[in-house]
Amino acid sequence: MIEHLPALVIAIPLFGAFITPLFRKRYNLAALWAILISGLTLVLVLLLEYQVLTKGMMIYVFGADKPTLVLPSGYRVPIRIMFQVDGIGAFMAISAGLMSFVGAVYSYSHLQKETGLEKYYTLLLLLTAGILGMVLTGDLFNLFVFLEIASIAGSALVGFRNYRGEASEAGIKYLIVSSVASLMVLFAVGILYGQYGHLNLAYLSKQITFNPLDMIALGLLFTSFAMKCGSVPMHYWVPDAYTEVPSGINPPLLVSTYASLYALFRVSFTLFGKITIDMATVGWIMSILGVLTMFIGVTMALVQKDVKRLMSYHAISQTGYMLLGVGVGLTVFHDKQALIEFGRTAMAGGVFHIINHIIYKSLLLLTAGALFYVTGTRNLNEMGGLARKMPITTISFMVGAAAISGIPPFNGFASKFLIYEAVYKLNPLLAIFAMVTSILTLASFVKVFASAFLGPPLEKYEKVREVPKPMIVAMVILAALCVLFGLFPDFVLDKIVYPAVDALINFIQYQSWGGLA
Amino acid sequence: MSFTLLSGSGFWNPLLWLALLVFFALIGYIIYSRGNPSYKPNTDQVMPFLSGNVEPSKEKVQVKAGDIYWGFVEALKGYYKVLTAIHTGDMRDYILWYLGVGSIILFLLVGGA
Amino acid sequence: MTTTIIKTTTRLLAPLILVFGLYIILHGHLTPGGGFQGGAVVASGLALLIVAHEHKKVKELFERAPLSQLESIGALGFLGTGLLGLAGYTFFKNVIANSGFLFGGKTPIGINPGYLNTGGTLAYMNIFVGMKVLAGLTSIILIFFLILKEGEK
Amino acid sequence: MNVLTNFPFIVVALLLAIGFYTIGFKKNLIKIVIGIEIIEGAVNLFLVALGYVKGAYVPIYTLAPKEAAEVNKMVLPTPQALTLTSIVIGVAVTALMLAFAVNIYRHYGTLDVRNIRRLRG
Repeated sequence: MIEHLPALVIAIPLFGAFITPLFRKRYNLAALWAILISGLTLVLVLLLEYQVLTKGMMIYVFGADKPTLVLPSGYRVPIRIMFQVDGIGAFMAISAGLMSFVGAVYSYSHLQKETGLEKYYTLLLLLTAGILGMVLTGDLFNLFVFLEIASIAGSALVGFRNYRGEASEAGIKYLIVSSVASLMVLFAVGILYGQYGHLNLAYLSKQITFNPLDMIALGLLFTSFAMKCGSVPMHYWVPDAYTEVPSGINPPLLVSTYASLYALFRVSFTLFGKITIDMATVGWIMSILGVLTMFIGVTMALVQKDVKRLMSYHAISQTGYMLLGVGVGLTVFHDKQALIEFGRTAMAGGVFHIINHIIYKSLLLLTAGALFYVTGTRNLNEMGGLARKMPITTISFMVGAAAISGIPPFNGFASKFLIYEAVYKLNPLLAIFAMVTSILTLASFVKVFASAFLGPPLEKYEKVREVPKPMIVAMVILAALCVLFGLFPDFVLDKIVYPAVDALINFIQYQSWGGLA
Repeated sequence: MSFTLLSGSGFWNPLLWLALLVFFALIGYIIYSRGNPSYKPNTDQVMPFLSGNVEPSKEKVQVKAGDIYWGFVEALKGYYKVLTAIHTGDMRDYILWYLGVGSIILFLLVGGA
Repeated sequence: MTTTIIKTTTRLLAPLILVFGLYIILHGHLTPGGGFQGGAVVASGLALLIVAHEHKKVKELFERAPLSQLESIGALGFLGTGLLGLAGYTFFKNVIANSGFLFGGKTPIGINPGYLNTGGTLAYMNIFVGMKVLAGLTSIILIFFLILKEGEK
Repeated sequence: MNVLTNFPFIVVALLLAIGFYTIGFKKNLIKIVIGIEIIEGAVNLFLVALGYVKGAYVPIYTLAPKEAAEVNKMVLPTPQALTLTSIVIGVAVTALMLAFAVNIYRHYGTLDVRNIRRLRG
C-alpha cells in the first residue's frame, strides 16, 4: 500500500470532505470527523515524508498499470497525469497536514455559536486537499486545477461569516485576485502547451528554450504566483482575507498562501531551471520583491489597530524573508562556487522560514482568535489587562511573538540567522533591511502585548475566563513546536529542510523523474 | 546529533545560549536579592503618588494601542501618508497593481537583460 | 415571472431537456459531452421548472429533495470508482474496461459505430459526476432564486 | 504570418484587454464579475485555438469518417479537455462571486466598488 501514498494523501481529505455534508445538523460530529480525517492526513503526509527521505523521489502515475510506470513501452513522452513528490513537495505537505489538523482542533470550540458548520468542515478538508494537490503534483494543468480548488474553498471560508458584510467583501476580493491570478497561470500553461505540446512539468522543463514566448510564460507565472503569495505591491488582499476568516482557518489559509510560494519556487527553479541557471535577473527580481515585501509589510503593521490585521501585515513581511532567502539562492544559481558558499544556506534559511513562519504565525493568529472569542472585538484599543485572566493564551502569545521577532532560542531566530548571514555575503544592504524589519517586528508585537495583555484589568472583562480546551490544545501544540524547532534547528534542517533545498537546486534529478527515464 | 547550526561564517547553538541565559539570570537574581529591604507590599507604600491627586479609574490610565509609537509615526508622517494613500481597499486597484508589476517583470525578462 | 408562455414552453420542453441531459451523461464515453455537460443540461431543465412554478411550491418540493446528499454521493462514487484501481493497479486505473462487467464490453480500436457497453470506469464516473453536477447546479440556481424572491417581498 | 490563421489569437488579445479594462475601471461589482468572465473566455478561446488543426476532424472515434484515423487529421483533444475543466471551475467561481455580491448588497446597500471598502489601510 505504501506506493499508493501520494494518491491516498489526496483521496483521504477529499473522501472526508464529501462525507461531511451527510452529518447535516450534527455539528459536533462533523467537527470530530474533520479532526479525525485531518489527523489521518497528517499521519499519511508524515509517512510520505519518511518515504521520500529514505527512498528518494516518489512518482505516482494515475491510471497506469503500476505507480512508477512513467513511460509505457513505445512512448517517449509521459501521457498520464502524475504526482511527483520530492523533498520540497513533501516538506510543504507536512506543513499542510499539520496546519489543517490544528485548524480543525481549534475550530471545534471556536465556532460553536455559528451555524452551517458541516459546510465549514467540508471546505476546510477541500482546502487541505487543494493545497496537498498543489504541492505534490507534477503536471502543470493539475497545478492550476488544485490552485483553483484551494482558492475557491479558501475564499468561501473567508466569507463564511455571511452575517458580516466585511467577510463577504474580503471573500470577493480574495476570489477576484485568485481567479485573475489562476487564469493568467492557465494562459501561461497554454503558451507552454502550444509550443511543446505537453503538460508534464518535468518533461516541459527539459524542452524549455530561451525564446520570447517562454519568457512571457515565465513572467506571467512569476507575477501570478507572487500575487497569490502576497508579495508587495500585490499584497492588498492578504490583510483583508486573513482578518475576516474564522481564526480556525487561518493556519490552512496561511499554508495555501505558501503553496503559491512553493509554486513560485517550483516555476523558477525547476520548470525554468534552464533559463534561470543562466540568468540572475529572476533571482534579483525575487530578492528585491522580498526586501520591499518585508519592509512595507512591517511598517504598515506598526500602525494597525486591529489585532488580526496587524498580524496579517506581519505575515506579508515574513513572506519577504522567504522570498529574499530563496531569491539570493536563485541569484547565484549559475555560480556553483557562490551557491555552495552561501546560496544554499540562504535558501535553507528561506525554506526553513516557511515552516517556522507557518507555525508561529498560526499560533499568533490563533491567540488573536482567542482574544476575539473572549472579548468579542479585534480592536486593540478596547482590550487590556487580559494576561492574568488567560495565562495559557498569554504564554502562547509570548512564545509566538518572541519567535516572530527572532528572539533566541525560538524557531524564528534560527531561520533568520541563516538568512542574515548568507544574504550579507551577497549584498550587505539587503541584510541590513532584514534586520531593521526584525526590530520593527519586535516593536509592533510589544505594542500588541502591552495593549492587549498588560495594563490594568478592565471592568468590562471582569468575567473573562480562559478559552475552552480544544483551542488551548491547538495553541499549545504550536507553541511546543516553536520551542522544539528553536532548540533543535540542526535536526530539522538536516532532516527536512536541506532535502527540500537540494530538491530545488538539483532540477536535473526532477527532470528525469528521479532516475526513472 | 549536534545542536550547532553552521551558516558558513558563524554558528548558533541554542543550548549554549540557554546556559548563558541561565548564568546571567542567576547574576541578575543575586543583584535583585540584595535590593532594598524596606519595601513592604500591601501597604500605602505601593500606591501610585500623583501629586496628591486621587488616582483616576483603571480605564482612563490605560495607554491605548493607537497611542503607542505615536512619536515614531509622527516622525515618518510623509512616508505613512504615501503608504496609506496606496492602500485604498478598492478591489480594482488590486488588479491594476498586478498589471503594473506584471508589465515591469515582463519588460525586464523579455526586453531587458 | 410565471407567465403562460413560460409555463406552456416548460411543459413542452422540460421533459425533452431532461431526457437529453440524461442521454449526454450516459453517452459521455462515446460522444461529445459527459458528466458535467449532461448534468448542466439536466440542471438547466430543472431551472426551467423552478422558474415556471409557484415560489411556494418550489420551496416545499426542494426542501424535501436530498440535493446535498445527492452531491455527496456523486462525489463519493467518483472517488470510489477511482479507488477501485488500487486493487493491483493505481488510482483511477480503468479496471472495468474489457472485463465483461456492466460497461465492460470489449472496446474496439479505431473508428467504430459506438457501443454503449464499453468504457469501463469512465461511464460510471460520468454518471456520478452528472449526479453531482445536477445536484450542485440545481441548488445554486435554487438558492439564487429564493434570494431573488425574498428580495421582492 | 497569415492574418487569418492568427485571427483567434488577435481576438484573445482583444478579449484580454477588454476584460482587464472592465475589471480595472468599471465601478459596478457585477461588471467586475463580468470582466473576469471575459478574461476566462479569452483564456478558453486561446486553449481551443491552440489545438486547432486546419481541415481536421472532430476528435471522436464514434462514426468518424475513414480518413480521420490518419495522422494529424484530428483536432488535438487535450486543449479541449483543459477548456472544459476550466469552464467547470469558472462556473463555480462565478456562482461564488455572485453569491458574495448578493451578500454585499444586503449589508452595504450598494454595488459601487468605491463604497465597498470598509477593509483598508
